[in-house]
Amino acid sequence: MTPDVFLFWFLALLIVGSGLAVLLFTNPVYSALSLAMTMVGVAAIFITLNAYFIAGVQLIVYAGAVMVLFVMVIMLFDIKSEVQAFTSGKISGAMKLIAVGLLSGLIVGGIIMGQKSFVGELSKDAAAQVAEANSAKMKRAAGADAATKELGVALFTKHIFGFEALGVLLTAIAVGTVALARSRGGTHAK
Amino acid sequence: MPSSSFLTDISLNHYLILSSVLFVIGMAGVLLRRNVIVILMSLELMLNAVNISFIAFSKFTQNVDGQIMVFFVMTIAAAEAAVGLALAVAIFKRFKEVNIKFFEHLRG
Amino acid sequence: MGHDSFEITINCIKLVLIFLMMVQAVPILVWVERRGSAFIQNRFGPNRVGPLGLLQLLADAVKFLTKEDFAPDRAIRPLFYAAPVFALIPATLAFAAIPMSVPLEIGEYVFKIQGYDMNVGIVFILGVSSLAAYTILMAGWGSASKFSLLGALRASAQVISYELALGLSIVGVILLFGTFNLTEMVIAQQGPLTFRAFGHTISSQFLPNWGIFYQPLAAVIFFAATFAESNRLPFDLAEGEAEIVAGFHTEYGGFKMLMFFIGEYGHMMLGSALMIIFFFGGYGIPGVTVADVRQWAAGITDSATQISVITTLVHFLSFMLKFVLFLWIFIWVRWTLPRFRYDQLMDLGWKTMLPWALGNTILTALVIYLIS
Amino acid sequence: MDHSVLMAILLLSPFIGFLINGVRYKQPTYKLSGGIATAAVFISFICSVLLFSDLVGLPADQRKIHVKFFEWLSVDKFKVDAAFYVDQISGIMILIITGVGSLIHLFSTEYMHHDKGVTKYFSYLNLFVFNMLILVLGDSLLTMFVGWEGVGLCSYLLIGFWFTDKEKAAAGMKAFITNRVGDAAFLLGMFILFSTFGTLNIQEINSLAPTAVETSWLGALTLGTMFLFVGATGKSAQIPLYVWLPDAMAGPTPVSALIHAATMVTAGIYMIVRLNPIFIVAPNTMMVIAIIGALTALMAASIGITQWDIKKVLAYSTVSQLGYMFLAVGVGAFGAGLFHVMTHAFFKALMFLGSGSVIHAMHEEQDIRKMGGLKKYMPITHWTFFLGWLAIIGIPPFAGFFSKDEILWMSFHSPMGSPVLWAVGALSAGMTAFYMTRLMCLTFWGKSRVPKSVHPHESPAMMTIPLVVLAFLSVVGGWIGIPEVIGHTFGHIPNYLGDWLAPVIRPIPNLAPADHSLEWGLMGASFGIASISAFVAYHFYVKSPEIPGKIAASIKPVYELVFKKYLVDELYFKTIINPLVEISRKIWFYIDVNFIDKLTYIIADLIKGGGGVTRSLQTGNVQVYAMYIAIGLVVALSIIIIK
Repeated sequence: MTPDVFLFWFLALLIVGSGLAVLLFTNPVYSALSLAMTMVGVAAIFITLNAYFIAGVQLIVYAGAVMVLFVMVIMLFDIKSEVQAFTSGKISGAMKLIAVGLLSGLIVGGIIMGQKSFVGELSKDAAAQVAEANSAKMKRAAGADAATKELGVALFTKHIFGFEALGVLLTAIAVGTVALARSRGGTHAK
Repeated sequence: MPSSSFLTDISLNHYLILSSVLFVIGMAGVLLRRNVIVILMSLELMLNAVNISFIAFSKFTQNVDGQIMVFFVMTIAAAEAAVGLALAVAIFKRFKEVNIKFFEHLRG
Repeated sequence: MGHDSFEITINCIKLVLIFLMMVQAVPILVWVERRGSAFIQNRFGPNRVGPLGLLQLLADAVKFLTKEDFAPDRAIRPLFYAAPVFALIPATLAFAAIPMSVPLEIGEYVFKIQGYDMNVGIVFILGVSSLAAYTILMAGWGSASKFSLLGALRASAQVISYELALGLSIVGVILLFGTFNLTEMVIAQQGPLTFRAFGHTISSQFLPNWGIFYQPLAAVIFFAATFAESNRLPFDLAEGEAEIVAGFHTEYGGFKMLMFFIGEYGHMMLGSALMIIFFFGGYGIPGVTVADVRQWAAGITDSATQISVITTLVHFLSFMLKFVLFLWIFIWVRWTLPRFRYDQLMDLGWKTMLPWALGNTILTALVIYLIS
Repeated sequence: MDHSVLMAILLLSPFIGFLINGVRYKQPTYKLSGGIATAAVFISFICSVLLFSDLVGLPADQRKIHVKFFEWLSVDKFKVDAAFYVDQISGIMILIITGVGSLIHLFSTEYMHHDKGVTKYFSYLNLFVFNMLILVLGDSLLTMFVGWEGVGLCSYLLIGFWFTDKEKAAAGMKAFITNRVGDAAFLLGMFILFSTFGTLNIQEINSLAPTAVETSWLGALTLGTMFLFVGATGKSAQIPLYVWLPDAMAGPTPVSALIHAATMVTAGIYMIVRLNPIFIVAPNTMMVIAIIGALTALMAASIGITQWDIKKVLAYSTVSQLGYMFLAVGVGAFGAGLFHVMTHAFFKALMFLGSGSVIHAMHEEQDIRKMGGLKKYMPITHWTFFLGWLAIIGIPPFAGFFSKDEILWMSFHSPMGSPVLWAVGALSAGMTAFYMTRLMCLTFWGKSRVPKSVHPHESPAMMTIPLVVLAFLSVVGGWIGIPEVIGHTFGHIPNYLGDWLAPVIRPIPNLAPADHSLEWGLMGASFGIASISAFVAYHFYVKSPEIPGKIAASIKPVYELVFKKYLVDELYFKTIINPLVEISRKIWFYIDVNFIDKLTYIIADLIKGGGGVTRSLQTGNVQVYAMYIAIGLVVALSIIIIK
């Protein structure tokens, strides 16, 4: 077992475990902290996939900012443990569980069955590429730096419209959030 | 497929399955949890799951566009979290409650 | 496989060494701080245990270790106990990415005096250090105390706010050196101060080629923001004694308290190190390049290994000198400046530093675009 | 000035007046409102005069001013322009409308001064003038129809002007509904003409009109003109659709003068005159028109003898005179018909305004049994009314004599006419003389029967000036159409009107040369009948007032029948309105309530029930909605994988 393989399984277990913890903890604080853990794990997975820059951004944006916000809000609300963490209703609950289970089964099944089609072709190519990447292991560092540059170039040329649109979106969001935060409970306010 | 190669050969499928499992966990959270904030967190989980598959595709197709999409998804996720939390705070201020059961004012 | 396992072993050893170094530096820093504060405040400070009170470190360590380990009755124990442990992680992880000297070459092996070398080092350091907010929040929440929670909320809000200014001030530096890699940054800062514009080159014999001469505004903002990031005066609202006792670590005592100390000093060290690398030439020596040093070492000995060792040691010394200087500035500021009010803190972060950092970024980008 | 500008001002001036008064309709400022309205119509009058003088300046065969503003409708080959034209016929009409109109506006200013809705009244009046001008000037039947409907609307609004009185509101409704019947026929006529000629443009229709006479009863032209004539009977109050006009006297008296005497009710005659080339080739229609006109003249005159309400008498007189006009056009004497339209406009407007003056003086009293001897109280009104009386009963040389005599002569002389028609016409002329004299006697002469509480007085100048002007016109108005026989006898006085209209009127085919001695004889006969009737009436109602009562008692059944207007209204109610109401009620109950309503209720219940079922899906719980999405995802994925 190579370190890469070990790393993948370790991180996969970490991610799935902490993801389940988000779902299962009845205390929202624990859920939030588990989610933060998941985020860090995902960042690590990004690193194993050579997406260094995205990994760093994942840490800064998700783990560093978004999740901190979540935790702060939960702490502000002062909710310790919930009496009813999960939805009641046997039929709807069962339906939800069935839907979720079927969905996971379908996706995983689809991925495995789909090897012959798109994903399969991709895997063959990917195998060759992985081999190539392994042989050129020493060059990986330089390649990664170039990847960051390539990322920037693509972002500001090919995807410039999306970038600008996101800028507009963020501005709108900032204004809206401030407006919401300043309100005293929405339209019901006196 | 033989289990030994499944354990040792990490292919695109492994990442995709990891991604889908995480996605489904997030979805279960959205469907089953009652706390508005936990639901928002589960949404973040789903977005992260999608990000994993984006990055995996990006790596295995040697295409940087996948990373760009992740960049966009992150931005939108951050925005969504900001608005969602602001709403949650506003609702909490008003009702002193974050249980989603209490917000069924649009019941038909 | 064999090569990989050797690499992994060396890396682990390096990480352990760096961690130990950080942990060991803390008692010294505590002593410096206590003596320094006494010096600044015209007192004696600890001077009974050992020469100059140096053994006070040991006495403190013993005291911390032997104190009763207690938790408040209604504390949330998992969080309460986990928080101090987590406090060490971000600073250590980030500090491991700091290049402290030129690589050591022994035979065919090249050892980087650095926990690990990452091409996107800066992004990684920022990302990891932003995790510090969790420590504070966990501690504040887990203590089940009003003061703790208030302190934690203050601290995390402050950290998030100043992260923006911090990150934006670094963007100028990144644009200037054209890399995320810390080592490359250090290399770029060697030699005399040299401006290249429109095909002309202007160089100064007296000044080193340091970032501070290109990015003075970024340096000021970055330095101020590191104070806020490490929750030190004048930004230590999280533990404003007059208002909330001791902030998020009100309920902590003994060894757990010490771990928070280590975390805080770790951040301080990280800030100092980054300050040096971005703006003060890293391990470089003013007026002398690495090649000069190597040539000088070759005059002493013939062994390539010895030359390498000497070169590495000299640069490490240079790094340490600067490092200690900045740490002293941290302590100096702490005992000199008063604390901000909370609204002033937020105003400074959002309304002053953020716009200036933004302006600096735009200006830098513009200038680089125009002269290249 | 450019003709299009003149035309625009002519048309828009009353419309702008309507808008101004319309937006300030609650203001009770009678002087300002009346001033605006009168000025608006007077400006139109000036434009009419200018246009008319331009028309006179043109050579006789090119007398036409055509102005096209824009293309109004364009559907395939069907094109209608917003275009208007003035020719010999419409030139006379616009002078009458705006001239008499402005006098009546002036009169109204004083007459309506006590009314709270005075501004609203003037805005309606201006709107009427605008629509009437469109009717008269429109160059296509559709444009004319717009005006036709517009004046109907204004008529309705003004008859029901005091709508708080239920009877008056009902009178307005009656006028409107009766007119609808006529309008429907008018539309049918338009359709037939369009399918025949492929155009609705009046000039084109006239130029396309065949020269051959159509003898079939079911020919396109006969049917088309017949329908148009039915439309005209509605607007111009002929048998069988005349019933609304006497009731229309519920409106303010100046309105009766303007709309229900001088202008709107003559629209039917005007329409026929304007389309004379196609009417002349449909002799069957012409015959029907002549017979209907003669019968209407006789019947209305006979009813007029028995009425006690001053305005009702004048209303039946109007119906009778309109019958005369139809008699004229029915025998092909279009020029005589138009001539009578003009003279009638003068003297009937005069008499209505005079009656208005009397009513005003009598404090809204309209019953002539409570009047009498008003001569000494209101001299100007009396003398002007007197001149109008002379004009209507046909005393030479007053206006009515010439026009009425020409009609009677033509009804005898024209190949489409007959001695019977002449006899009926002469008889109704005699009746006219009788009841007008009766009105004169009972109102102004003889002993005063005015109640003690009422103190009659002469009306102010604003009301008397229009009376004087109209009286003058009633005296001299007929001189422009002096018949050839008289002109020939008294030197060479030309028949200005006849010459003027000649280019646009098709001559009556096979018209024999006039026998002057016969014409003199007939003229003498009709004059004799009229004067004898007048004398008898004077004797009955001034000298020995008890005789009429005795006569009435001796022929009681006949008198009752006539007094009750031949029970036409009752007949209509019994045969048309009541069955219609009954059938409608049945239809309402069986089709509307039991079928359509039930159907909609069933549909509504179905939707409601379905909504109730689907409503349970709308739990308001976000998570359930998310579950639907998940289920959808599962289904979609299964389909993809199975494929």
